[in-house]
Amino acid sequence: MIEIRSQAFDPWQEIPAYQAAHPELKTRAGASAAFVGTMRDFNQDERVDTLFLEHYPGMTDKHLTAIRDEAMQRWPLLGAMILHRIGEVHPGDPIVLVAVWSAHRAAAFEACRFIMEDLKSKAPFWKKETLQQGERWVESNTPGYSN
Amino acid sequence: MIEIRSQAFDPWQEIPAYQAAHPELKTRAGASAAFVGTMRDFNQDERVDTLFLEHYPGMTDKHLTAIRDEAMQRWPLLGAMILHRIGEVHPGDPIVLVAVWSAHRAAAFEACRFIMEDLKSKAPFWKKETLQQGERWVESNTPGYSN
Amino acid sequence: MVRVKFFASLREQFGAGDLDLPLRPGMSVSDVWAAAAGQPMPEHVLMARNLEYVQGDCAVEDGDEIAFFPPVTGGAA
Amino acid sequence: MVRVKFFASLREQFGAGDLDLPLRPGMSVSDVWAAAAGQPMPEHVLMARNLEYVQGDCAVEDGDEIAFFPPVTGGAA
Repeated sequence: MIEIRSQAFDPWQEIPAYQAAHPELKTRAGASAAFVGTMRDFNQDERVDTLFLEHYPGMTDKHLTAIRDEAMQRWPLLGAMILHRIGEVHPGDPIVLVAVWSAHRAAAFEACRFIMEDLKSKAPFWKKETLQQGERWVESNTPGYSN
Repeated sequence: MIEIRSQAFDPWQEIPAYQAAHPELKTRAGASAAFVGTMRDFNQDERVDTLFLEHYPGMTDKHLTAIRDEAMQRWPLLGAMILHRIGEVHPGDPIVLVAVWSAHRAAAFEACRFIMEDLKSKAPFWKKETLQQGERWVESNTPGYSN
Repeated sequence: MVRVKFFASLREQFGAGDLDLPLRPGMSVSDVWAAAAGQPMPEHVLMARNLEYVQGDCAVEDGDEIAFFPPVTGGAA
Repeated sequence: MVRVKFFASLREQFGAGDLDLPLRPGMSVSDVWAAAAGQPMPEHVLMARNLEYVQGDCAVEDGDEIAFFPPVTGGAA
């Protein structure tokens, strides 16, 4: 499932909803890994009030689908979902949810992280922050690996 | 939060319950990573009907706490939960939930996986499978890294 | 005709709407930038032709959609 | 006195309850195994003294809890 959503979502309801729609996962998927990215109220030491998420419709869908398909090819996944917010977002709101299911845990951990890193480096989304004074475009993403 | 539970649990309710009990996570934790291990109905090509999970009370608590504390020391985590089933488990039942929260995603991904691998190699739990014919103790865990 | 799109900070700088440009023979994606933006391309600008990432020397054909945008910043944290 | 515990397949093999053994001077964890199990230790048996993993040559003191168990198989998948 790949979705770009302009309304707030609750990842901990979206995951069981996906599972309910894919009952074959229940006894076959021994492992599920999930990542949720949430808007913080601080960035680069400045308080952020709201975030506006812009994207390139068409290209976003296409790239998220390509990322998901590549992950399904590289790891024996039984299911994968990517859900990404657009529009106006407030502190504490989830921005992105990536969840994957597999028989064993190595594939789940690795595919979940791969999808998230690929999404951050390739999917055409942009963030504009509203600060106490003025606005600014976020210029680049934080690194995804600590080394 | 570290808990050994003898009743079935729903990880997708436990995670938001933990978040609700730790409201400071809401706008500070930009990243959360979760892993759920679930009982499959097949193992080593044989149908498994039920699983009995035994543990070493006292030592289990102590080791899960040590694993959580080591993860909190190695990564800048804002929260961490480990929940593990014991007793009789059926296919589709969650067995283990590990969830962590941090400001940025690298720490969340890495700490979640570290906790899970350390748990599998050190925490004193044992599984006995009930097959169509007879029972067997699971002798060793599957590898956690694909390479 | 070539359809030109700018996103995020480039959209604010060069106009919110889509822009249609006449195709000139041998036109590259960089040529589209020059014709549409009228100034040198800043560093780090990403380019897409028909929804796929390309380099500036990529040839442009009639009916193409060419997009310019800053580094992507999706996801969170 | 030393309290001895077996878990999982070892518990089924050597008895479900806890076992109390008299402490002998200079006793190691391996000696506790020999006294409690009465046979050579199988490969891959793990040992704990007072809830911490130890090796067989670890010295035992009065009041210790010594546990023997097979490789752990917690988690899932």
